[in-house]
Amino acid sequence: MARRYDSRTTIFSPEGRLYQVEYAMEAISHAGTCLGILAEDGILLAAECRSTNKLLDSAIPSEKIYRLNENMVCSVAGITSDANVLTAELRLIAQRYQFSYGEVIPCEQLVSHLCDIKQAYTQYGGKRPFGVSLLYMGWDNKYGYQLYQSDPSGNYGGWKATCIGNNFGAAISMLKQELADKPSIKLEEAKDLAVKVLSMTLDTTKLTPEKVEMATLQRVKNTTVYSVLDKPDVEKLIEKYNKLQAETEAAKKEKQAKQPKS
Amino acid sequence: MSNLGIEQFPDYQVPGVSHADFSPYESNGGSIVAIAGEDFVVIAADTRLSSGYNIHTRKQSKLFPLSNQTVLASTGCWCDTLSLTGLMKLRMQNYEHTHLKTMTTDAVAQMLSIIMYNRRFFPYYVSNILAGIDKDGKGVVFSYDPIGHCERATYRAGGTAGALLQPVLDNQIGYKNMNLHGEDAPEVTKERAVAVASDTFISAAERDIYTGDSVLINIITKDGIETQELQLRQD
Amino acid sequence: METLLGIKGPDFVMLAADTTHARSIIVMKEDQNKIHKASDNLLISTTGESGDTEQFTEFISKNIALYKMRNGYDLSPRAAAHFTRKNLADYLRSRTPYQVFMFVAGYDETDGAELAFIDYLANAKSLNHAGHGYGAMFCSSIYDRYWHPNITQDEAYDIFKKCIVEIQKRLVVNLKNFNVSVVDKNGVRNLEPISAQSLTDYNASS
Amino acid sequence: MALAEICKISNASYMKPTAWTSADANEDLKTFSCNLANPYTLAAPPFENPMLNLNQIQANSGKTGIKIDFDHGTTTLGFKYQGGVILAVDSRATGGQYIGSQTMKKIVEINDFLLGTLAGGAADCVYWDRVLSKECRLHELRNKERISVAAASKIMANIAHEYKGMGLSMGMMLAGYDKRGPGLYYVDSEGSRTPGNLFSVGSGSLFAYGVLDSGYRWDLQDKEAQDLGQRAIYHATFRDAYSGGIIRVYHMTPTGWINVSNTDCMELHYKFKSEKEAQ
Amino acid sequence: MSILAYNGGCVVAMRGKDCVAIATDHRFGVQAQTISTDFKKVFHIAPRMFLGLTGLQTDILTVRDRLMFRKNLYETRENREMAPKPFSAMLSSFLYEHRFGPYFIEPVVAGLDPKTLKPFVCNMDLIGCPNEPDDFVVAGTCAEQLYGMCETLWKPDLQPDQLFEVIAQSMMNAFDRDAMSGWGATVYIIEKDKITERSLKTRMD
Repeated sequence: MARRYDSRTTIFSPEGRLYQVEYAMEAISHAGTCLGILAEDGILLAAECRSTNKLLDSAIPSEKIYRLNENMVCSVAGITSDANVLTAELRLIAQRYQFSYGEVIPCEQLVSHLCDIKQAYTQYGGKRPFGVSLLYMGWDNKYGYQLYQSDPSGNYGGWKATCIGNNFGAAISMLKQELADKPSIKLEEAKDLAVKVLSMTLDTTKLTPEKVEMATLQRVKNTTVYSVLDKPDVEKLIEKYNKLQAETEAAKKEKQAKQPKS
Repeated sequence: MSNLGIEQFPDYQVPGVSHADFSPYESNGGSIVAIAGEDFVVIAADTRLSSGYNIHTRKQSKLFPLSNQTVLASTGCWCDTLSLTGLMKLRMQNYEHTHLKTMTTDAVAQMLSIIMYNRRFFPYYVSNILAGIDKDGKGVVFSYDPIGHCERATYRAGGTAGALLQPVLDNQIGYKNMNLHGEDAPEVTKERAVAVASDTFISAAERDIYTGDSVLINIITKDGIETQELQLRQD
Repeated sequence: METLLGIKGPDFVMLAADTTHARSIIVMKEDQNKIHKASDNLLISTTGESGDTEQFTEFISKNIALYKMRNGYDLSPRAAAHFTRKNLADYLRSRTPYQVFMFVAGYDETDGAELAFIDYLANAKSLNHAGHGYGAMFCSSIYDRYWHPNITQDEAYDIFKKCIVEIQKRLVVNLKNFNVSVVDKNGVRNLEPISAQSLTDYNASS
Repeated sequence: MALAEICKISNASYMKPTAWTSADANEDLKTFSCNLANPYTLAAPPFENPMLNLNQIQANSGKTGIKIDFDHGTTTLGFKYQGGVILAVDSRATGGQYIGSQTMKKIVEINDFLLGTLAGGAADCVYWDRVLSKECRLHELRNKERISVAAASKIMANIAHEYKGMGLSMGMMLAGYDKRGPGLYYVDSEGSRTPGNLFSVGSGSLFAYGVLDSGYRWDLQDKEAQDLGQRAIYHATFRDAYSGGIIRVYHMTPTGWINVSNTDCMELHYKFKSEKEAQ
Repeated sequence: MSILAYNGGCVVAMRGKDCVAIATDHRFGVQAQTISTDFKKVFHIAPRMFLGLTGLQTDILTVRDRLMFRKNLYETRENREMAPKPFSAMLSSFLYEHRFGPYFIEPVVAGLDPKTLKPFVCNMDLIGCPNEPDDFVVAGTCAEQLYGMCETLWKPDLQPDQLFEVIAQSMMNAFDRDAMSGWGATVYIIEKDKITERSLKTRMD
């Protein structure tokens, strides 16, 4: 019954739903996971990178994390080709603002501007929406460190930590559980947390450095420093996580071993 | 000039045509430099005479020794230079016949200024530098603007590459913008003056198409004028 | 023949502008205010081609207000000046260039005070003190003489008095009255206008 | 010379076969440097509007490559006060944008009791000041007393008026001391002549006025007056592109003029700067 | 008074041994009047590259803003520092786009190639005709004076401190003979590992 309503992207179905947008969300939930965590001294974006084919030329720095301008970086989940179009548009928007006002664009304005464009695809023009959700991390002198997420509907929100892509629901509840009690965390803790969440959401059991891309953004001596963690650092984090995991495993087994006896 | 031309006949006015007015002057190029020391003065001029992009001659001296203590270097419109220097020689000859002594450099300088001002309303298109030994035996340089404003100086550049040469002289002879740590600028020696004059011409020949071929250098002291020549690039 | 003056202090910017509104040889109005409040931390003062001045000033002020409405916070004075210059430069090579001479002056906690001098070609420079119009040419040497980096608002007002005495003495056009406004951390304030009467007993050389 | 016959120019003066006689040479000499004998007679140009023509030639200097730029001097001031007359000038001569000289003497010493300042065309001012000093000397010889500043400025005004519209460019102040006390006149190439207490002439004058007016009082002491003049010219050199070099201050006293100082404006700039920082 | 001389100002750039130097005067004036004495016409475009612009000040600001626009996009897309050679090519095509309504500026590019560290200086006319000599380039209202000075003082393979001396003397003595430029000067010496910025004590008239 619903089939008849989904061919036209801009038509509501009787239940009041925009199928093309929902289908887009669905497509994204199968894509590689990306998560972002806001720490008090910086922000972190981590992404599961699925194309680990050895033959791939390593020229492109990363296909999940893109730099937008001096102060902002984004990570994408969904159809990569769509993502390239959107990141190019984001970069243009940022430069147009800098050209008009002579200063770097505040984070929220960049995100909201793109979302206006995304929303247009759900209301007129008859073209399908972009199958991409994005996470944005950035700094500006209005609100400091900020983490945003936007989805194909053109809706966006600011987050302390969030996740998009594969198993994003489980990841978000795990993040909520980890972060609920703490008012704020340090960037180092955020890195460990990211590895923990990622290893849980990834289908494959074992986490390897090739599969993970991680980047941080910090404000040092009033310049924004964006650094992509290279393989050895990711390796160290994973080992640290595995060791921690083994200990908790062992502790749990021991508790189980003690418990049945009593 | 313009009222002799086509403007008189309105019906010959053709819109869009740009009427090349008869210009009474022509720039025949060339550069001159003069540097005065304690008891000598060096005056140098290149020897290229050109008009537009053509070179008339590569060996035309622009130095006019008016007496054995005074040399006038003059570039610009060559016809004006010839008539002006001719007039100066004539007057100095007259002066010598009436006063039985050659005019001093200071007198020549003042006379040149008055003679140039005579043509205030149709000026000589020339850049003049007069160099010589003045009445107390010191080296002196006088520079002129086209209508005869005379100014006494210790060094001076003129002609088409004047703007290229003058700052170099300011720096190398006048020691401008140099931190002399208190003591005043060292006296310029004859060798240094000749060397700086030659170097400046070499630089000018690089960048100014109207300067080149060779440089004639006159060194004037109380015992007379000594001449040197320096080859420049000929392109 | 109008004149604008501007002085920037460590934490304020003070503007003065004459209030004569003349058309050809007639003084139409004597209380024309040429200093426009663009937002509560920004002043724009404009002189030049009649018509262009109001048009362009309002165009810029409305855009700055829109920015505040859309984003919830003000444009910083430096960004506002940059935005103004960019628009003027775009119009310069359009069919309808604006012939205006402007000051964009504002105060902002992060950037501090900002006085931007913009002329009709959209040449722009952030300055400590500046002037537009023939009258201002007499004042640049007075600024050089009396301005210093940590100047107070009273000292700035006194410098304006010296300048206006000089203008009223030397400029062929009679500019009787000047409005004075200041922008600092508590926003925009209009000060006592300086006119020929208020200067009668003022001794410039004291 | 058949062609000459046809054109009927064979017996014209310039076609004479005989060599140039000394009489002809003298004749030419007189015509080409007539102003040596009588300074008022300048060679007449072959067109009637020299100002228009000269401006036109200077205007299309880009096309023809003929760059005729006369030296222009640009900031001078003078004021009377209880201690006599102060004159202050800069020393930059510019031909177009090019700085011809930084050491020009813009105060012309006409005689011990008369000074002329130079603004506008340098050659014009210097030449006619030289003529004026001749006239003043003749006046002294004829009347056994020094010429008054009023009379001297009248001579200059008449000369300027004689050549009005021919393109002379002069804006000069004549300062002196005579039986009527200190005298200061402004004379310019339009022929206008007015006495006054305070003048500033040249493109840098706007900047000089700013400081001059806010510091000027009749009862200034000598040192104060000299410093005021010097400071006003310094501000002009700082703001005006066509002024600079050395600031020369002269003081006209009852016993003649004194050249008070010739200071490079670079020294002054850094002196005033450090004074202000010290405050 | 050509439009290129309306605001005045001058820039010179020189090549040295594994280093380049670029110097600018500080004047921002409108015809005869000096408005400000701290307008540097040289902009730090990339870690080892400077762009100097002389001519009409409004076009200096516009060209700088538009070039930063293009350079920022290039660098975010390529994720690497832009080299002087491609930057000059971009500048040249940018200027030629306005071939029949040009920006009234004379640009000077000076820098080291980020990879080969080869010194690079180049200047262009207002419609982008590039000129890349291996000694020095000049631009501004006192170009003639600068040519004279640079031609005389410059020598190949100057060490950074010698280069500083040569460029400082060239600039100061050149604009002391030009009414429209001067009022202070700044020299930037660009070496592979550091950039020294030194301002000069000059005449202020």
